[in-house]
Amino acid sequence: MSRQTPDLLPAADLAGEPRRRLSRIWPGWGSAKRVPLLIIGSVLGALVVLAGLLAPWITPYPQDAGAVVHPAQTLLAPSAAHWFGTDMVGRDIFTRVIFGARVSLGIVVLVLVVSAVVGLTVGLAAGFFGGWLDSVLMRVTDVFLAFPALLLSVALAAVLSPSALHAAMAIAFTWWPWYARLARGQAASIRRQGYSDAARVLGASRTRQLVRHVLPNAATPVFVQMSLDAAGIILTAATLSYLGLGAQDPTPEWGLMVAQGQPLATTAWWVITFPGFAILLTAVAFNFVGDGLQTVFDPKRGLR
Amino acid sequence: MSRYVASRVAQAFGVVLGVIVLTFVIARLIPGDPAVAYAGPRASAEELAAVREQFGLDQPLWQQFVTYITGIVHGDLGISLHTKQPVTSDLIQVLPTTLVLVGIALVFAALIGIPLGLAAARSQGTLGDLAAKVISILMVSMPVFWLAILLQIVFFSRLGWLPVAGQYDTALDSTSPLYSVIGVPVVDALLTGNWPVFASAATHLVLPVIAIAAYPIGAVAMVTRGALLENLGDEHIRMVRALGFSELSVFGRFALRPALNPIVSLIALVFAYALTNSFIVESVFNWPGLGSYAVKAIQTLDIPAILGVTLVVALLYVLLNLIVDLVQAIIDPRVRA
Amino acid sequence: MIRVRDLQVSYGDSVVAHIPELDLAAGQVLGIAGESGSGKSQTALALMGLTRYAGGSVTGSVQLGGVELSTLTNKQWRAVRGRRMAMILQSPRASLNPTITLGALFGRTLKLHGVPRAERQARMEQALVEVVLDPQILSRYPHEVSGGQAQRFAIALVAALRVDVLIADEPTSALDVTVQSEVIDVLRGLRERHGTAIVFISHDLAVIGELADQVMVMRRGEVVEQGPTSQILHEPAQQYTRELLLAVPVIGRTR
Amino acid sequence: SGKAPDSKPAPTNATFTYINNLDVMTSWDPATSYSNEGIATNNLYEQLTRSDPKTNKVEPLLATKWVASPDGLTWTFTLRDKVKFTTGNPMDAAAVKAALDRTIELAGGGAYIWDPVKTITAKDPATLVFDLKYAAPLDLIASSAYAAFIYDTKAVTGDLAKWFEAGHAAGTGAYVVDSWKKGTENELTLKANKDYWGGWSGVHYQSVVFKVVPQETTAVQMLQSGQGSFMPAVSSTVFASLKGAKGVTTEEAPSFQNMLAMLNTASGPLADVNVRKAVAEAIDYDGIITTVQGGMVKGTGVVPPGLLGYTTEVQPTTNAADATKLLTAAGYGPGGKKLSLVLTYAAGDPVQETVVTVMKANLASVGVDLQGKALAWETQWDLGKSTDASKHQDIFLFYWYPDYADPYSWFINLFRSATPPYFNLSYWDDKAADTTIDGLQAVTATDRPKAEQQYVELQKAISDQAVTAVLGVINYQRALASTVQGYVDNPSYGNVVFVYQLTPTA
Amino acid sequence: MSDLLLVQGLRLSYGEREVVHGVDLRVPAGPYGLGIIGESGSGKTTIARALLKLHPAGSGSVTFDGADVLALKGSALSAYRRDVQLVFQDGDGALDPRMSVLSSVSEPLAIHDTVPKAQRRERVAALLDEVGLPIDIMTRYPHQLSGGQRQRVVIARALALEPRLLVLDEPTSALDVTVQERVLQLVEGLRERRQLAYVLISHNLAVVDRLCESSVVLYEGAVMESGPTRDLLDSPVHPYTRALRSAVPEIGVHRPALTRITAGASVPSTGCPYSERCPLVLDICRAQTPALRDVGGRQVACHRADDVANLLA
Ligand SMILES: Nc1ncnc2c1ncn2[C@@H]1O[C@H](COP(=O)(O)OP(=O)(O)OP(=O)(O)O)[C@@H](O)[C@H]1O
Ligand SMILES: Nc1ncnc2c1ncn2[C@@H]1O[C@H](COP(=O)(O)OP(=O)(O)OP(=O)(O)O)[C@@H](O)[C@H]1O
Ligand SMILES: [Mg+2]
Ligand SMILES: [Mg+2]
Repeated sequence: MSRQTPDLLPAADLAGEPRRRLSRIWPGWGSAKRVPLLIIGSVLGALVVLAGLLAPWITPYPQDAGAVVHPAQTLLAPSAAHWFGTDMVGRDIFTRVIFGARVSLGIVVLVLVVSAVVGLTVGLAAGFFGGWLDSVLMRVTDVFLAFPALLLSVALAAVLSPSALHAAMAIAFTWWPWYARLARGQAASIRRQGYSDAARVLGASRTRQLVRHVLPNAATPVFVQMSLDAAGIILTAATLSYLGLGAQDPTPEWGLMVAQGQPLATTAWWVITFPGFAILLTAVAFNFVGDGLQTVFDPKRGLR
Repeated sequence: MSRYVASRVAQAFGVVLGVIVLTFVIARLIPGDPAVAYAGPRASAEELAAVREQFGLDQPLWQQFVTYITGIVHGDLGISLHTKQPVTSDLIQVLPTTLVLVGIALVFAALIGIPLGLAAARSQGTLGDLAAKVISILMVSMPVFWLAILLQIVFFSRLGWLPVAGQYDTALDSTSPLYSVIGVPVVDALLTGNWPVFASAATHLVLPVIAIAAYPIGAVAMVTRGALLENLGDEHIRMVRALGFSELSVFGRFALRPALNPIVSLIALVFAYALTNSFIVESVFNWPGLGSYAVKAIQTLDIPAILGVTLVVALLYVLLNLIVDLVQAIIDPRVRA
Repeated sequence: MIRVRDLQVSYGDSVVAHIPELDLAAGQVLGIAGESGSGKSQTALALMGLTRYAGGSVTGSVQLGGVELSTLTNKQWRAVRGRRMAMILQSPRASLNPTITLGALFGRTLKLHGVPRAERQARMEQALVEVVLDPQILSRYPHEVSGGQAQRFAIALVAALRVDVLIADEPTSALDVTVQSEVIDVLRGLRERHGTAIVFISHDLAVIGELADQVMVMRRGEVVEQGPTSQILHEPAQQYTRELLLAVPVIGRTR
Repeated sequence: SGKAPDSKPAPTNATFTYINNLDVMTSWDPATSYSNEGIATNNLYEQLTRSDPKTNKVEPLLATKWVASPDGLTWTFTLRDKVKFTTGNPMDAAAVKAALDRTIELAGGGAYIWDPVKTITAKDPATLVFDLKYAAPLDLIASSAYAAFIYDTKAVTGDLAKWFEAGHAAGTGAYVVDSWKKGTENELTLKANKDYWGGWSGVHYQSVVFKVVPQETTAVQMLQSGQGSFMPAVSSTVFASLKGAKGVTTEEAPSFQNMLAMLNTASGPLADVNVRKAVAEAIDYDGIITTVQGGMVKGTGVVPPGLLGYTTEVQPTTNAADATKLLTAAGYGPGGKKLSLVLTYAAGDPVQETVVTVMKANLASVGVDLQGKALAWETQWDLGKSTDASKHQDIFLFYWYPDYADPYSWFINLFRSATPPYFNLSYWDDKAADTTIDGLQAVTATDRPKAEQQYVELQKAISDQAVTAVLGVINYQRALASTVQGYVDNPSYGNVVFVYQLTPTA
Repeated sequence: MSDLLLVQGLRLSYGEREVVHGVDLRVPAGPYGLGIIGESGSGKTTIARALLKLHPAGSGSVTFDGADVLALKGSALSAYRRDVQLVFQDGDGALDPRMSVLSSVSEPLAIHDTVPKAQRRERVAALLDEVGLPIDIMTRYPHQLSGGQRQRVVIARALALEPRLLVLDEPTSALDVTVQERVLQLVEGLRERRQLAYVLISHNLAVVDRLCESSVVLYEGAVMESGPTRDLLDSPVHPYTRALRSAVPEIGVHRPALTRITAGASVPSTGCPYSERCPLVLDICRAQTPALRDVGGRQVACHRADDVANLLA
C-alpha cells in the first residue's frame, strides 16, 4: 500500500492500492468488513427472506395465514402457544407476521424489477442517445415523478379492485422515474468517459456499447439505490394497505395487520406491535444493506 | 441566470401540462357515470341529460379535455360528489392545515437533521457517527402510521403529557373564542394574539409533527452527512484549513455550502414523502387537512375530489422542484452553466 | 526558519514519508523532487499540520522560528497557518471552493488574519497585480477561470498574507510550459521582495533547478539525496537522481 | 332525568361532545331525513310524543295528551301551549298539520309510518285530529325517530328543502344550529335555544359538538382526556378495557339494532336461491358472536327480542357440508366455476370489519371467495340503491333499527319490493310477502296475535328464501365521560343522546 | 511519397462556437511522426477526435489512403477504424473500469473478429509483451494498475488491430517524468518495429522533438507555424513558437519571464489570434488575420515573419 513506484511493481503489491470510486467493481469483502451495518443488514435481510421462504415449515399454524378464524381464541395475549398472541379473529399473529414476509418481499421484488427494467431502459436510452429523445423522455419522466403514487393506487383500486398486486403496480408506476433519472445521469456521464469513445474508436456497434459498457457501469448505482429503495417500497406498500388500497384480508400483509389492529392499540398491544416491528425491521435491514453497499462502493459518501 | 430561470419555468409548465393530461386520462379510466354520481341514483333521464350538458359530458372527448383544461385555468376543479361543494373551495379550506403541518415538520427536519448530519460527519468513523447513522436509518425505516399510534400510546395513554388528537382544545372556544384567519388554529391564534388557544394548539402540534418529521429528519441527516463527507475530502477544504480557518468555519461555511445542493434537492423528495405521510398522520390525529380530505375522497370514490387532490399535490411538487432548482442555482453557480 | 528532525508521516502501518533532517533559512528555496507517490505532498501536509485531517499521523519534530509545531493545539495552529506559514495545493482549481467567488474567499481570509476592512481591497489588488491578474477576477467563480489563473490566484492569496514560509506543492505541473515560467517568476519575486522562504515541490528537476537553492530528492517516502541545487543537478551521488535527471525531456537529446 | 348530587359547582358553559366515527349530517330535511343524522336532528326537533320501550309507554312531548276513539280510527292530540319554533313562528295545530302533511307528501325516508293516516285536521290551535284509514298505534307512530318531527314549514318563503340542505333547522328543540362544516372534525355545533319551552333553569349543556373521529383509538383517548363526552359504539375489547377506567363510564344496553347481510336476490350468482342458502349456511353465526366478544348477541329471525313478532322458530343455521353440497349442485366448487362475491360494508366500523373477516374465512372454507369492500356509508348505499343493477353488490352488510318500537320498519323498508331500490337491498320481489306487509299495520292495531303470527310467517319465508342473513343483534356498548350525569339509553332512538336531559358536572 | 493522411482546411465547432479554424495536416506512410503542439484549449484533442470521426467536421476534407474519411459509413467506417487508432489523453478514463485487461485488450479482436476466440488470449499476451507489460497483468482491473501501466494497456489495445496510423493525444501529460520516459521509449520502439505512422499531440516541445519529423504549432485553433520539427525548434519564426521554445524547462537554464498574460487575455475577434500576447505586435496584426505562407522552408502565419527571419539570419 505504501512506498511504491507506480510502474514497475510486482502484481501482488498493486492489487491492494486503495483506489475506490463509485461504479467500480465490487471491492471485495475486505472493505465490506469495515461496514458493520452492511453485515448486520445482510444478516437481518437474510433472516427475513428465509422466514418468507420457509414460512409454511417454521410457523406453528400455517393455515392461519389464509382465510380461517378461530372465534374461541380471539385476542389472546402472547404465550407459549402463540408467541405474538392472536388477532381479533383468533389467528396466530406469529404465523401471519412470518408469512407477511412473503407478501412484502414479493411486492418489493415486483416493484424493483418492473421499475428497474423500465427506468433503466428509459434512462439509458435518454442518456445514451441524448438530443431530443433525451428531452422528451426526461419530461415524461418528470410528469410521472410529479404524480403521487397514492392517487394512482386509488385509481387502480377503483378500476381493478384493491389488492397487493395492484398496489405493487401502482408503486412501480411512480417508482421507475427515479431509476430513469439515475440511469440517465450515469449513461450521460459514461458517454462522456473515455472508454465509451474508446469503444467507438474500436468500431463497437451502438448495441455493443450499450450492453457491454453503459449498462454494466450505469447499473451499479442503480443497484445500490435499489437496496435503499426496498425499504421505501415496503413502507409505501404498507401505507397503501393501511389505507385499504393494498392487500385485503386475509392476506397477511403487515401494513394491513397494523390497520386492523389499530382500534385495539390500547387494549391488545400485540396486534399492531409485531407487524409494525416487522416492517421496521425489514426496512432497517434494507437500509443497512443499501447504506453499506454505498459506503463500500463509494466510501466518501456513505449514505445518500 | 434569467435564461436559466426562463427555461426551468417553461419546463415546469410542460410537466404540469403532462400531469393534467395524465389525470384526465385516469379520470376517464375510472368506471362509472359521473352524471349519475352527481345527480343521484334516482335522477330521471332528463335530469341526467341536464347534468351531462351542464358538465359537458355529452361532448366528444377532446372537447371535454379542452373544457377540463379551461376549468383548471380558471381554478375550477368541479364539484365534489361527497361535500357537494366546489373542489377548489374545499381544497382552499383544507390545504393550509396540511401545509402548516408539513411545513413545520420540514423546518424541524432541517433544524435537527442538518446539525445531526454535521455532527456525524465531523466524527466520521467513530461510535457517535455510527449511532447517528443508526438513528437516522431507524427514522427513515419507521412506518408512519405505526409511529403515530405508538406516539399516541406513549405520550398520551401512558405518560399523559400531550393531547391525543385534534388541533386545539375546543373547550377554550367559550373562554377565548378563536377567529379564523387562514383556517389553521395555530396560525390564527398567533395572528390574533389568542395565547390560550395558541398554547393549546402548539401542544396539539407536537405529536403529528414528530410523526411527519421523523422521515425527513433521518433523510436530511443522512444526506447532510454524505454530502459533507464528499466535500470534506476535497482539496478546497484542505485549502481553507491551510489558510488557518477554524474548524467551525471549515464545516459551517466552506463544506456545508457546496453540500447544501443535495440537501436542497432532497427537500423536494422529502416534501412529497411528508405529504403522503401527512395523509395518514392527519387521519390518526384527526386533522382536517388535505390528507383527511383525500382519505375521505378515496373512501367515497369522489373522483373530482381525488383528481383535485392529485393535481394540487403534483402542482406543489412541481413548484417546489422549480424553487429547489432556482435555489440551487443561487447556491452553486456551476448549476447555471 | 524551518527545522525538521526525524519527521515521519504514516497512515496506519505504512510510512509514506520520512525526513531525517531538513533546515531552511529565511529567503531560501528548498526544492523537493521525486516521482509520483514518493511522499512529496505528504511531507508538505505534515509541515502544515494537516496530516491528521487526512487520517494520518506524524512523529518527529518540526520547528518554525524556534517554536515546536508538533505539540501545538488546534487553536495555536490557527495562529501559524495563514499567518506564518501558508501552502498552495497541488490542484489549483479543485482547491478553490466552487460556491463562492474568488473575491469572497480572499476577503474572508484577509479578515480572518486581522486585515482591517479598509485595507483589504488594496491588499487584494496589489497581490493580484504581482501575479499579473486583473482584479476583475475577484468577482468570478472558480469554474470561470482557467487552471493557470486559478494557480496564480492561489499564489496571490498566500502572498497577500505575508507569511514567512510558503509551501508550493507542484504549482506548475498542471500548467502549460508558457504559463509555468510565469509562475516561477512570481515565486521568485516573492522571495526576493519579501524574503519568503519557499518549499517548492515538483517531479520535474528542470523546473526545480530554476528556483531552488537546495534540493531534496525523495523516493518511496525516503530521502534519496539532499544538497545544494548545483550539486544535485550536476553531480548527483545517487543512481535514482541520475535517472530522474535523465527522464527530463530535453530538446535535441535523441532522435 | 335524574339530577346528580354533586358538590362541585357545575360549569355554566358546558359543551357536550358527541364523538361519531362517521360524518353526521347526510340530509337536513326533517321530512325525509332517514340516516345517521338522527343523533343531531333529535336534539333540534321534537315529535308529538316520545316512546320509552323500557316501560312500554309513550310519553308526552309536544303533545301533552291524546285520546283515540274506541275503534282506533280517530286520534285527537292536545298540543303544548306557548311553544315557538326557533324561527319565531308559533307551534300550533295548523303548523303541525302543515309539517306532517309535507312529510307525508314528500314520502321520503321514514314517511311510510304515516301510511295509516287519511287526514289531519287542525280543529283549533291546540287540537289536532287524525283520521285513519285503518287502526294503527298512532301515539307510537308519532314518537318515531324519523319522519315524525314537527317543524316550521313557513321558515322561509322560497324552496324549503333547499334551505334545509344548506344546514338550517326549524324545530322546537332545546338546541339550534351554530355552525356546520361538512368534512371537518367538528362537523356540527349546536347551541342552546334560549326560548326553549322547557326552560334553562337547572344545569344543562349549553352547546353540543358533533365530532367526527374515524379512528376508534383516537376517539377513546379523546374521551379519556375530556375532549369528548360520548361515544355511541365502542368495540368490545376496548369496552372491556374501559370498564373501571378513570374519567369514563360505560353503558351496556340491549338494542333493537341488528346486523344484516342482505343477499342480492335479483342479480349475480346469488340470484340462485340455492347459492344464497349455501352462503347463509356457510356463515358461522356462533363464531361471529364469539369473535365480537359481547358486541352482539345471536339473532334469530329478522325481529330482535323485545319486539312484536320475535320468534325462536327461525334460527340461522351453520352447516358447511350442506353448503358445499348446494354449491356443487349449483355448479360451483371443485370441477365447477369459482364463486366470488363482493360484499360492501361501512369503512371505519371495526365490528363490521371483524365480521367480514370471519365471513371471508367461513366462505373460503366452502370454496367461495368473498371480497370485502369498505366504503363510506353514503357510497355504499348509493351503489346499493343504484338504478344500474350492474353496480349492485352481492352482499350488503349494514345495521337496521326501527323508527319506533315496532318491527314493521324492517319489513316495509327491507323486504317490501320497491323500484328503484331504496333500503330493500336484497332486491327481493315477492308479491305474497308484499301483500302481507302492506296489511301489517292494520292487523297490529286490531289483532296483535294475528300480527305476531304474520311476522313469524314472513320471517320464515325470508329465511327459506335466504333473503338475508341475520348476523347478530347489537349489544350497545357505549362510553361516556364521567362528567356526564343522567344518561339513559333509549333503544327506540338508536344512538341518540337527548342532551338537554343531561347534567354536566365538573 | 504518397500521403497516408491528408487534412485540409478542417474547421470544427462545439455548437455555435468554432474552436478549430481551418487546419491542414499531412502524414506520409510510416515510420513517420507528426507533432501537434499547442497550449491547453487550443483544439488539439478536438482535432484528434475529428480524425477518428468522434467529432463532426464543420468543413474541410480528411483523406486517408485516398479515401474521403468524412463520407465514411457502415463497413467502410469500421474498416477505417481498424486502420486508425487513438490513444486517449486520459488513460484512466479510456479503460472500462469493469473490464479486465484481458477483455479490454481483446475487445477490438472480438468486435472485428480478426482473431479466433481460442487464440485471443495468446494474442493479448503478445501485445502486452510488446508494450512491456507482464502477462499476469491480464487478470487485473484498471484500478489495480498504475498510470503508466494503464497508458500502456491503452496502447496495446490500440495496436491490437495493427493500425496503420496511431493518434496519440498527450499520452504522457498525466504521468510523471520517469513514467513519461518509459512511454516515449515504447513509442520509439514501435515506430521502428511496426513501421508506424502517428500523430503525436503534446504541449511539450521536447517530447515532440524526440518523436516527430514534422510539427504543427496551434494557437487558439489556428496553425501558427508548421514544418520540420528540427527547424521549428532550432529557429522558430512565429513569436508564439519562440515563446514556447524558450519556455521549455531545461536543467540549469533559467527561463526568461515571458510575455505577461493579463487576466482578461482573450482572443481578439479580428486579426491575429496571438496579437494580444505578442511582443512584436503591430497595428496590422490587430486588423488583419495573417495567412500561412512559406518562410524559410516552413509555413508561418505572421505578418512579421520576414522581420523575424531576417533577424535570425
Ligand atoms: N490518506 C491516505 N491514506 C493512506 N495512504 C496515503 C494517503 N494519502 C496518501 N497516501 C500514500 O502516500 C504516498 C505518498 O503520497 P504523496 O501524495 O505524498 O505523493 P506525491 O509525492 O505528492 O505524489 P504526486 O507527484 O503524485 O503528487 C502514496 O503512496 C499514497 O498512496
Ligand atoms: N464538450 C465541449 N463543449 C464545448 N466546448 C468544448 C468542449 N470540449 C472542449 N471545448 C472547447 O474547445 C476548445 C478546444 O478544446 P480541446 O479539448 O480540443 O483543447 P486541447 O488543445 O486538447 O487542450 P488540452 O491541452 O487542455 O487537452 C477549448 O476552448 C475548449 O474549452
Ligand atoms: Mg503530490
Ligand atoms: Mg486535449
